[in-house]
Amino acid sequence: TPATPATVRIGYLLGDLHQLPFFVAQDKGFFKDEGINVQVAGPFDAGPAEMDALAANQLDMGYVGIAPSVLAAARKIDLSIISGVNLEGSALATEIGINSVADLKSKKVATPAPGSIQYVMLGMLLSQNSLSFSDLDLFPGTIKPPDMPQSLQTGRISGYFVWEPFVAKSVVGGYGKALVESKEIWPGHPCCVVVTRNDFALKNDNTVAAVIRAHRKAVQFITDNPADAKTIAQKWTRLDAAIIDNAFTRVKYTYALSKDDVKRFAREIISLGESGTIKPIITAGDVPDLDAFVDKVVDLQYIQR
Amino acid sequence: MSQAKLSIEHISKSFTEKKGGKVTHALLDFNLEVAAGEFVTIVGPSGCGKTTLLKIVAGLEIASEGAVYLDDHRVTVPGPERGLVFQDFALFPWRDVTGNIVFGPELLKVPAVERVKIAEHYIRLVGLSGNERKYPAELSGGMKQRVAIARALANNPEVLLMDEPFGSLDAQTRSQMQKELLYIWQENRKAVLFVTHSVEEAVYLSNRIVVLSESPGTIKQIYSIDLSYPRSRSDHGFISLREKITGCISENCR
Amino acid sequence: MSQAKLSIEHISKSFTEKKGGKVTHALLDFNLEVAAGEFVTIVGPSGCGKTTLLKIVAGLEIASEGAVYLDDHRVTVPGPERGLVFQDFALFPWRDVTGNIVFGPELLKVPAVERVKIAEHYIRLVGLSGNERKYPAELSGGMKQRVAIARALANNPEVLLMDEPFGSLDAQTRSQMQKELLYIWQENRKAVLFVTHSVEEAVYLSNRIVVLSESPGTIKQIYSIDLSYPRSRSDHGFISLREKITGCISENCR
Amino acid sequence: MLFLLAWEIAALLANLPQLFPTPVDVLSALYALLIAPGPAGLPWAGELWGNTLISLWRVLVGFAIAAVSGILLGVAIGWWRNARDLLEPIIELLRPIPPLAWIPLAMLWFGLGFTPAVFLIWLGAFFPILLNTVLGMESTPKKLVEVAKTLGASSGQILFKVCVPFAAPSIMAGLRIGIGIGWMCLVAAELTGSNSGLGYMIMYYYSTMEAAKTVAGMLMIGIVGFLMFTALKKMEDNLLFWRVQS
Amino acid sequence: MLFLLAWEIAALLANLPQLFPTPVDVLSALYALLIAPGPAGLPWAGELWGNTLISLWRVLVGFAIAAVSGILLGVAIGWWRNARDLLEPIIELLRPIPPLAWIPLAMLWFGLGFTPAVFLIWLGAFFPILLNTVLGMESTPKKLVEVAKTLGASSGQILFKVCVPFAAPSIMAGLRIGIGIGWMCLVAAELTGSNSGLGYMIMYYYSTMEAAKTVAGMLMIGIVGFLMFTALKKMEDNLLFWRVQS
Ligand SMILES: Nc1ncnc2c1ncn2[C@@H]1O[C@H](COP(=O)(O)OP(=O)(O)OP(=O)(O)O)[C@@H](O)[C@H]1O
Ligand SMILES: Nc1ncnc2c1ncn2[C@@H]1O[C@H](COP(=O)(O)OP(=O)(O)OP(=O)(O)O)[C@@H](O)[C@H]1O
Ligand SMILES: [Mg+2]
Ligand SMILES: [Mg+2]
Repeated sequence: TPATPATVRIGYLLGDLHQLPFFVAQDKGFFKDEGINVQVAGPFDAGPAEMDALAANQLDMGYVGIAPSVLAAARKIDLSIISGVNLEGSALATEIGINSVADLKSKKVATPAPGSIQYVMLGMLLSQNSLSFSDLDLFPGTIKPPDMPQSLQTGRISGYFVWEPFVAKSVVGGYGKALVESKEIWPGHPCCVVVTRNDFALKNDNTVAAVIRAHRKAVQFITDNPADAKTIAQKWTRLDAAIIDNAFTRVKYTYALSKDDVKRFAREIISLGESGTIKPIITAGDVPDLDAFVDKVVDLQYIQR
Repeated sequence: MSQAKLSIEHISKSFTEKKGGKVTHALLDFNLEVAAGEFVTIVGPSGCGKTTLLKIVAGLEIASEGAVYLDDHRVTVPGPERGLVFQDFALFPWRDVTGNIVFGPELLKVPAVERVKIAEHYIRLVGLSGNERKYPAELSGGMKQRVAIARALANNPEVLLMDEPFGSLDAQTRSQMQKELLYIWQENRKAVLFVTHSVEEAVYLSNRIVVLSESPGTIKQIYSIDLSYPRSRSDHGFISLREKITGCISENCR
Repeated sequence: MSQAKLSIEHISKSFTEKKGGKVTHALLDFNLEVAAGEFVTIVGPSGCGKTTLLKIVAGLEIASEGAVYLDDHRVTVPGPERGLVFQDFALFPWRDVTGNIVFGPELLKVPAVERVKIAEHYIRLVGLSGNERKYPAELSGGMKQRVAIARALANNPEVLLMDEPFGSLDAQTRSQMQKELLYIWQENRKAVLFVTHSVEEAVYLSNRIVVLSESPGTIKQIYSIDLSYPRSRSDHGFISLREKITGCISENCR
Repeated sequence: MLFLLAWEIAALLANLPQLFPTPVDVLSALYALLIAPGPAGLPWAGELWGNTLISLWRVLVGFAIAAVSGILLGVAIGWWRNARDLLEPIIELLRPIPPLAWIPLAMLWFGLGFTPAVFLIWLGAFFPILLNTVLGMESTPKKLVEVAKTLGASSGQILFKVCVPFAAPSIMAGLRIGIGIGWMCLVAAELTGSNSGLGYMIMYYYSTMEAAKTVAGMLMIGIVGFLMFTALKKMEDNLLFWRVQS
Repeated sequence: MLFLLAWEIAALLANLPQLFPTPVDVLSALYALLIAPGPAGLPWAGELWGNTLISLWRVLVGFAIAAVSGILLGVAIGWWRNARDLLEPIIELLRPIPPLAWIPLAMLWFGLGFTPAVFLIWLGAFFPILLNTVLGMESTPKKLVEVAKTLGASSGQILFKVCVPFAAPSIMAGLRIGIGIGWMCLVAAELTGSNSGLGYMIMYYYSTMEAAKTVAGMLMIGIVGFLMFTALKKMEDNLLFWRVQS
């Protein structure tokens, strides 16, 4: 442990239950224990903004979705994905009357911003059902997740694919149901991750390792003390206990990270674009050699130290 | 009540300075009756309250005390039966000469064809033919004043209130305008309340001349002019009256 | 070149109507020299180009043709050595009487103490004592005009350009102001270019009188007045000159 | 030109294509957007034109409503003390509330897409138009109102024949500010459940981190805004030719 | 009062507490926010006051810069044809670009937190102030400029002793529009990595779906905006007392 605490600027997303390990690590003082002085930067309301901040050298590390981090890397932002945060935890919520994905044809469906993991997974789901986005009346990104449950309740939309707790909200409210959970589409799919700017990691190797140690401790804490974790979650997100309980059944917290998952995500997004299921976001042209790309972007050394 | 067309009873008016806070008494217990068809002129030193008086009669200022009656009805708001020619013209900058003159008829919804005729008539009357399409910013001082006169006349009011209407005109235009005004007045038997600094003009035009004292304006003397129209400026009676009134304004009245 | 203080050479000026598009020739080949210490008055019918001429001399309008020289230097822009009293006063509405009068000295960074003295002096001169803190909206027409005069005088220009400066004043104030003006002129030997509609005033004040013809303004006649100052209005020479010039304006010149 | 060059150099120096793309990148993005198929409503128009047309229509409708309501209410407030006393506090309370904060209510009241977007644009454009109308009304010289009164003008006539013409320059300036802010609100407006329009397009490419296309969309907003401004300015110069230039 | 009652009834009828909370909910949320501990910078002030103070400070700084720069540039544009020809196209191109679109660049240039927030507020307030200053400058009567010239005023003196005083009412109206829009941009401004301020608080409770607290925050924005407006109005009435009322 270094004598003087090293300051790290860490970003996170506003009110995102997936990033609970970050809240726990702060709340429990795990960062301090590691000699890290966390300068909370943010919160950000969306991943791309957080990635911009990272690119602009306003952040050193960040809790963010896998999708923005892969997109950012594909756009030549010099970062590494160094730890997992959680798996799964999203779902397709629909009106009670919708019984299959095919029922959504021509219906209004909302997702978070294009390129998000939820957006990509809805694409995968449609593709599995031989549908594409052009079969839906899709609203990507222009209905904010907090507005989705109400939009469903008031009948403005028939379904939405989003992260927790916004699925739980409709389910608990009784006007919606989780038609398909994300783990049914891609079991154990990655969701949030920790990223770092490469030039920062290069100069502060030990500091980054210490941050990840604290992060791992936090994940472990959640697994070991779900009740305490829920209390911390409530404190940081101020959500109802019922909603958190419901959400906890779908979110899996883990620091584990696999290169294959990252590769699969990148491959899915490319092939969905190629098959015309979604509008191309990353093309093979952007990432000519997928293996080399993943090797460069995913850095597993910190979760192993 | 009186039989007068216009009766001004016990009018006083004072103003308080916005910044200095000093109170100015512009008029003090002013009384005057103007009969139907009478031409009354007010003369008096600068700042004695002439404009204030006309504005009160027009209904644009509210007297601190007293009241104004038109045909025995008290007036408190402006109306088209009392036409005012403003000392500083106050033309509408976004309307050309014609547009300014037909403003009143337009308000009364006079049909367009007729408005054109009215405009032509009064433009000729005030000698502005050829300038119909000029905007106020393009007019000389005297031209603006004539537009203001034409605008008031075009509305054909029962009572004409004129505040130094010929002040910016050259002698020739001025005497022409005086003649036109007398003609209009005699044809229509309007009541006219006229303000001027020219005693000669006052004597040439009026039935009665009211001389005001310096601020606060009170009546110093009223002269009746019994000379018959049209009057000659070189007439002996004319000249002696003119001298008498000029003396009254500056010193003592006989 | 000439020895004149001010020389106006071959000035022509025409305006094009904004909307009508008609061209007005306001001045045509106008020539005049004003010697140092000379008092020259311009008279002529309304709209003949008098104001336009003063504005060109002041540097506010650009002549279509010709040039103006001051002490043999061509002038094209305004300057404080040529002071103009505007026909329509143009006071600054956000400044009180004092504030308007000291505007010029303020520009020249005259110290505040001295400005106060200047203001007091000119306010007394134009008879506005007691009205120092009134704003333009609180002044009568004649008072505004006097503020405008005081403002121009307070700047002590070499050449005074005055556009009907006494038009809104009563006879008494007017004759007082005329005397003050003559006094200032004689004391400081300023060159004065004066516009008026009163031939009497012109004869009372000037060394020379220029009569303009109707639009476009060209010189109809120039009269030299050799009467000695102070002049008497009832003097025979005065009256005959007045009549001659009055005749010249309206008809033919002798 | 100079400006473009400076941009290119600055962008190259910054070397952060994600945050600060070069003009060359942006131009090629513009081209790509021109040839891509347009949004659902107008696929024939190409992505850029199609979305621009859709946004333009929304902004014009929102702006038109803002112009009418802002001028009418501004005239009422500038005219009747009562209207002022009643409306001013409410307006001044609502005015600073950010468009983003209105999004949920806009969606509740107006559903998705066109109508709530128009509502938000209206919100942005309305207040400047209103305030400048009131300013213009209040600065009408007393003299001109007095003249009109002595010529027998009714209140309505004074309003429409004196105050409104006099206030016209100020109202026009309000319209120019208003249309600018209307455009400025476009991104927020198209967050109310749109899936077309320039604002949507910008959001889309911002999310997929295609910076050059984002900037291309912003540029388009700038250009169209500029053209609208120029058109308004032309109109103004024609309408207010009587104004003396200093 | 009536307004509050209408709101209560409408909200109860709608029965969508998430979107449309009742005034009672909002009041209790206000109370809760008053007693909750304040943001990191000002924990002593309570959450509501603390965030309000922080936002107020940001808006005041942004507004002050906007006022100075808007008036200066407006005066320059209203005065020099060259400045107008040079700056107007650039300004009119930049003006409609939405504040949201500036966020990435703001972050690049100004980092996170205070400075980029001030920048975005400046962006919102700047243009209306600028435009109204130009409007005021342009409507200065030619006559007054001419008088000043014959009294020997230099260009600078004409500017500061004639045009600026004359333009003052219009500039003041611009300031009022500007401060409103500055406040309006607060939410966007505090999206750039802030963790304090009213805009942040609103976004936070929005993301946690605490509608009553969101609305309480909006209300606070409205109230503070209103107070600032009133203060400006008072100042204006004192400064411009010479204006003739019609
Ligand atoms: N709106 C006003 N506010 C304050 N004082 C005013 C106002 N109008 C006039 N006064 C004052 O009232 C007095 C009389 O002014 P008024 O305009 O009636 O004079 P006047 O006789 O028309 O003078 P003139 O011949 O110079 O036009 C003056 O002292 C003037 O300062
Ligand atoms: N800015 C302008 N634009 C267009 N035409 C103008 C302008 N100024 C003056 N004129 C025209 O030029 C002519 C002369 O105007 P000027 O003001 O010089 O007359 P003037 O001799 O001063 O008359 P007055 O005795 O009535 O003041 C008039 O026909 C007028 O319409
Ligand atoms: Mg008067
Ligand atoms: Mg003139």
